[in-house]
Amino acid sequence: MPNILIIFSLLTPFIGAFVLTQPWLPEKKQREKWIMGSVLLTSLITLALVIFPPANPLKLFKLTSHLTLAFHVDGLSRIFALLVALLWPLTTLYAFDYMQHEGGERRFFGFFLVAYGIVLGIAFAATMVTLYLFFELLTLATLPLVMHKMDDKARFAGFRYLLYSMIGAALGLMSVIFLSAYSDTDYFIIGGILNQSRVLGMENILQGIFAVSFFGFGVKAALFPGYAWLPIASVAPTPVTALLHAVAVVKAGVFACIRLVYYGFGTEFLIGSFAQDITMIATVITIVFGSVMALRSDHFKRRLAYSTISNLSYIMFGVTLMTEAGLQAASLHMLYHGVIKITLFFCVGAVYAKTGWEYISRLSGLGSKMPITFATFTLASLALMGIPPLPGFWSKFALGKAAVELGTKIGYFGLAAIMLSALLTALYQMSVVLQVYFPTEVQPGDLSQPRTTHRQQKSPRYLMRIARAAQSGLLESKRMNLVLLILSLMILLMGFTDGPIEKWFNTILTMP
Amino acid sequence: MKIFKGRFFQNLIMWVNGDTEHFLPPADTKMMESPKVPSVTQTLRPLPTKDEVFLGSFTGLSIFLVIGLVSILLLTTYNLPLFGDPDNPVVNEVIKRYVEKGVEETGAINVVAGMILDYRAFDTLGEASVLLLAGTSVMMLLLKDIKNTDPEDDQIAAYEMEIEERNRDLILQKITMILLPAIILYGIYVVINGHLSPGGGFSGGAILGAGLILYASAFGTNEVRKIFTMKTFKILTTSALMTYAICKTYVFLLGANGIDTRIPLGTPGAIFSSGLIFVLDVCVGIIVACTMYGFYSIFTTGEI
Amino acid sequence: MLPLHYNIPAISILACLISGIVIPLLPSERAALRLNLTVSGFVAFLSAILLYKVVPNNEYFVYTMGSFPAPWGNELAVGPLEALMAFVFGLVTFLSLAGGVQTLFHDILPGKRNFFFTMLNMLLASLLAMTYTNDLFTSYVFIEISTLAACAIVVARDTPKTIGSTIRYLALSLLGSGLFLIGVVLLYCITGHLLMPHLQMQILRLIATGKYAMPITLIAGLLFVGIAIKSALFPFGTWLPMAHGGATTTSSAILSGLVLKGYIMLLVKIFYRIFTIDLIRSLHVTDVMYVCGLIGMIYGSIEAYREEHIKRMLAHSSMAQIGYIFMGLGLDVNLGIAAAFLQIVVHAFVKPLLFLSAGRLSEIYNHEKSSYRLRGSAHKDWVAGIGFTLGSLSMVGIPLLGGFLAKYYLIEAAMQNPYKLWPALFTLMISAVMNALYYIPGVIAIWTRSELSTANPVEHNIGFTWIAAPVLSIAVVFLGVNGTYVMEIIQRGLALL
Amino acid sequence: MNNLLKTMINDRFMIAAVLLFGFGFMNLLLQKNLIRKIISFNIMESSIFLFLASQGYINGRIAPIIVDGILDADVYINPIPSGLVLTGIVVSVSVTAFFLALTVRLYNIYKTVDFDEIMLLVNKEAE
Repeated sequence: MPNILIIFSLLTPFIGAFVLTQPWLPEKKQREKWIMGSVLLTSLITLALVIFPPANPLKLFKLTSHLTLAFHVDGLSRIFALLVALLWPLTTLYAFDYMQHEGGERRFFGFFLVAYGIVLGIAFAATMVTLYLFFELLTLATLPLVMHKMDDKARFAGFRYLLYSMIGAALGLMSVIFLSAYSDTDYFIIGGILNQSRVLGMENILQGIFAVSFFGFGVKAALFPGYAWLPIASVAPTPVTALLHAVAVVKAGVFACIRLVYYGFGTEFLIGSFAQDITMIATVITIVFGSVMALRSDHFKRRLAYSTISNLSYIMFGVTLMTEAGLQAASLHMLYHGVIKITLFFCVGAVYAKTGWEYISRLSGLGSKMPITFATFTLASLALMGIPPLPGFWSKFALGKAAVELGTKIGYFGLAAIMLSALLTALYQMSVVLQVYFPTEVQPGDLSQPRTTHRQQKSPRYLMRIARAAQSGLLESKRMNLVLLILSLMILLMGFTDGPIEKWFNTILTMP
Repeated sequence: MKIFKGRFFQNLIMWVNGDTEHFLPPADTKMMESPKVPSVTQTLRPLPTKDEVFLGSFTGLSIFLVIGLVSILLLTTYNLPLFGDPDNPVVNEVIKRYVEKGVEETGAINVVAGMILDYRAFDTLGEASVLLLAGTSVMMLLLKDIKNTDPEDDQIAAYEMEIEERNRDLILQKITMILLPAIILYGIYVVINGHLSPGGGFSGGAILGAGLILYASAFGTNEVRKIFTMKTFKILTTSALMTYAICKTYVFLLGANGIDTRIPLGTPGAIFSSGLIFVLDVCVGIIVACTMYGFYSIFTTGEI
Repeated sequence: MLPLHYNIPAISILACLISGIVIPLLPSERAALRLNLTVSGFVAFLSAILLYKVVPNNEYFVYTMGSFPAPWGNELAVGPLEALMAFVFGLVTFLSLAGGVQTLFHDILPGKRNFFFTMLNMLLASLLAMTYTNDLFTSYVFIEISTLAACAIVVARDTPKTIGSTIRYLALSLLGSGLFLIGVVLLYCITGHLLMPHLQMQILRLIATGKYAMPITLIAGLLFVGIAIKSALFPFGTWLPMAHGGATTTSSAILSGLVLKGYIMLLVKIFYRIFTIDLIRSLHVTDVMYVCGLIGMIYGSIEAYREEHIKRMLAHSSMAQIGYIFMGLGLDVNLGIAAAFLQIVVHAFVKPLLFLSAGRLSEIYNHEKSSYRLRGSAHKDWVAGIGFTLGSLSMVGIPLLGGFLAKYYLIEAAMQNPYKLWPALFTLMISAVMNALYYIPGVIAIWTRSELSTANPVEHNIGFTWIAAPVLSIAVVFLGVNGTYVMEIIQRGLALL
Repeated sequence: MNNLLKTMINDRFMIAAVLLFGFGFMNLLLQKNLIRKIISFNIMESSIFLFLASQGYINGRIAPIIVDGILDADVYINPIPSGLVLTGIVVSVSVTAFFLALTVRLYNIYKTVDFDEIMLLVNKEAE
């Protein structure tokens, strides 16, 4: 594969978004075709790159002698790009139906496409400064998506998101600069790029910088002190919450942390240092904290957001193990959790789009009305809890194994936290499933008077659709169902083919 | 937001209209009633309360700052070279050349004139531009336009002018008639003797300007306007400055490139000597005189 | 005979002065405008040639004004850094004028526009003179010219608010130039010279003999404080937001973008060419600069965050950026000074871009200035919208734009001085986050559609849309991508200074 | 002590200049009346000129205007400070004029010359 293809995969979504913002496509159908076309084309190019990675990095230009803007497809990029390229078209398909009742589709899909290009940029970044550039751009591109509704709540969420992300990026910038100052090359190499002779005597400072930047990039991955934006940002439309806050944005944070640990500072330099301890403790805290908060919250999306926080820290825990097994387990969980969590969010979105309900306690008995949605939900919940042979089990297993192999105290603590969190996951996920299929004393919601936002109530078309759906007894739309089915198939498939996947990961991650 | 507009002369007019009416004939009451003078107390905005003003919040700081600065400066003065000591660091080769070769190189008997107009002429060019800038900025602020005048004010001004015209001070006028020629002559003397004796363009120009101001205050600006209008002002000032700048450009550029630019210097001590310095002195004199009078006229009437 | 390009500095200063003098005689303001544009473009063009000639050969030359050499006559001293600054000054003046002329004609009364153009030319002349001069007293004279001209172009708008802010600006400026003058006088007393190389010689001799140690400290302090007041360093910069925020767009752009930088250029020249940078460091002047710069960064950012009036917000942000520059100068490493100059150059392009775009946006929205009321304005003139966005992103520090590179070099410089690294690093981070918090919401606001954004199309502004905004935007991107070239020029220039 | 006194008497112009400077500076900061502020500014500038001019004087020498063709540097005082003072005076006059013009405009608008009051009123002014 010629490496110039990377540029095409990055530019296609931008071009798509540009055309979309122009008044050239007046018809809704045309627009949908155009969007889907751009997304599919990008995914195809990306998949081609993932399967046949180009050998040489693509160098664009040098900012300074230490800062180069360059792209490369290595093992980790391939995993992340695969995840993104698989899930983005599905989300697009899902969003067509979902966004009908939100409005502002042109703007939404414009930024949606741009965000795709930027996430791919993060995936293919070959140097720290490229990563940082796309990291910043990701914040800027997703901010309008978070603030989509432009009401007070959305604006507050957007401001919070901006604040946290900018602090994170600023802290991350430190490592960009320090890495460029203390290394000879700035291309990522597994094992780290620090020049050991120059580091001598500066170890503590550099490890401190590492810890600070880890927390900085970790803000996007909702690591402990910087998690607060994620639950609030769930005011965004569900495709955004699902894709950006369960997959793209948060996984980009994790991805950046992996780059920082394994490809930037290097495990050899960090392992056993105080920086490892601090970061690992933070991940352990986040694992437990996220699960507990998820159990506490009644808001459906927020519960999943807290669950995301907890699960992301599984990955981060794997990252902070700083062993090869840790990296492998982390990337495995990155892939599996991405698929599982997006499925869960889509189920929530389906419920919200059709009924307008946000709280779990109101969902009693909805299972029969939305059979496919909740079947998928149950499957995904089981996978998230870690029931073998579903994928969640394998990744947690790998994580646990890696932790035991490391053999430090905090490692065992982490293992315990994962166990505890698995239990809590069972509690908070199964309570929903039970609520849905076996209604409690609380009356099931009155379908003829859905709880909706002000704007939706005004739309007669929406009310009519609700009424018709209530008559027929089914509340699901075809395209959404299709997406959910594809995703559940993927979950099952991944569960059964875990062996080959792990082997593939092993080969590509150890490849230079 | 210009509800409270008014003029600087309101106080004057109130005094004019007041009880102690000593120079208007009592029969002429019509003129007194025509303009409506707003009372100053009405136009004042309500004073801000104490809380809003940070009155005196910086007083202590300022006093502390000033006392500190002054004591440091006094200490420094103690450490500085002694007053009037011939061995001071300032007495060095720079002065030696100015004094010993000045006449030969610049043709000016007055070493200071030679220094500011030839050796360090770039500074002086800047200085002349400052004058132009000051004139321009004052005109920018005070020349009459729709923003800083209103019809009522114009009425008041016309009224005031009327009073002034009628009550020209005879003593002042007579004295002016005697003094003015002498002042103007003296000013011209100082200007064109700048390279020979103390004085020069700046001082001479100031004297000329003062003469013009005296004339204007004795006979009214309208009288001056017969010979000296806005147009004259602009043309005189800019062309003098222009001459100055072009002469200096010529000298700077050619001099720097090592081409001999020497205008014939003439006999040192004669009036028409010292080359460009004489011309420059005259230019500076014109600029200063015009600017001085310009300030006076704009400040009093808002136009030249 | 000198090489021809040696004449460029003198020619550019004199051209500006002479055109400033001619303008009152011109019949119409259009002619004045054209003359002004021509002169500033001419200066930029000549300076570019000078830059092209000077940089490859590492030339640093002294140009006598007139036929009298060093200690007797006035001199200009020119090197790569000076040429670069002159180029920036000329170019940005040209662009600010071209871009803001429509607002200018709205803000200033017909009879007084020619005065404004005179001021503008004089301001450019004074900036060039401050950059090039090799003579301390000349720099004082031109500081005064720039003070008067700067105040005048603020007050040209002639609203009660601008007059009030100008009087404050003038009072503080006079304080600054008074202190500067005392410094010059004292320096003359102990050395007997006014030209920089000779001053340096004398000062080094005095330092070696240990004489007048205390006056030298005081002089360094006075010169620094005098200039710091004028360049709006933190505790002295309170005059800036009102004056810069209230002026007409062109004035704001030039004042924020250039005038402050002219003083800093002069300060650096004084430090290098009179005191030598080692002496300044041993006198702890750099420490003061460093601390004031840090506080200024935070203070300016906080004030900008609290401000709603869009131009005053930009002015507050200028104060923060001045803090960056002084922090860089105060880092005690040579790279820090170079980084500060890169920041100067970047800010000289970014801030006018922001001011002009904001001015254009408010112009198409009935001259509204509150950032809330500008909602959706970018849809009416997307060039202005993109200009504002680019400028904001550069301020936030997105890679590929100028602001990032300046920040990068500042941190890299800070890394060379372990004692000053951490405060600098954290303050930079805080300031960057604050920048994002007040610029990004503004960007989102102007791009969010509102009722006004679909109203009638607006009249075109050719100067802004086709000249100022594109060139400034390209400059910002160019500095972000190829900033190393500029950095190289700066470092060469500093080495020769 | 004697030495200090001697120096003080010898440097009387400089000391007077510094004291005047302090006086002007303090008034510039503390006076509320704009006209008084301008006057104090002028005092401040004049004190600097006094200082500068006093630096030019050398005991027993005469003004630098060549008399009888004597071209000896030991006869005349230092001409440079005189030239600098001249420049300084012109600058100070110009600035004073501008300052006064601003004051006049502000007085016309607000009917007061109290600086604090003016600043308050200006701050309240709508854009």
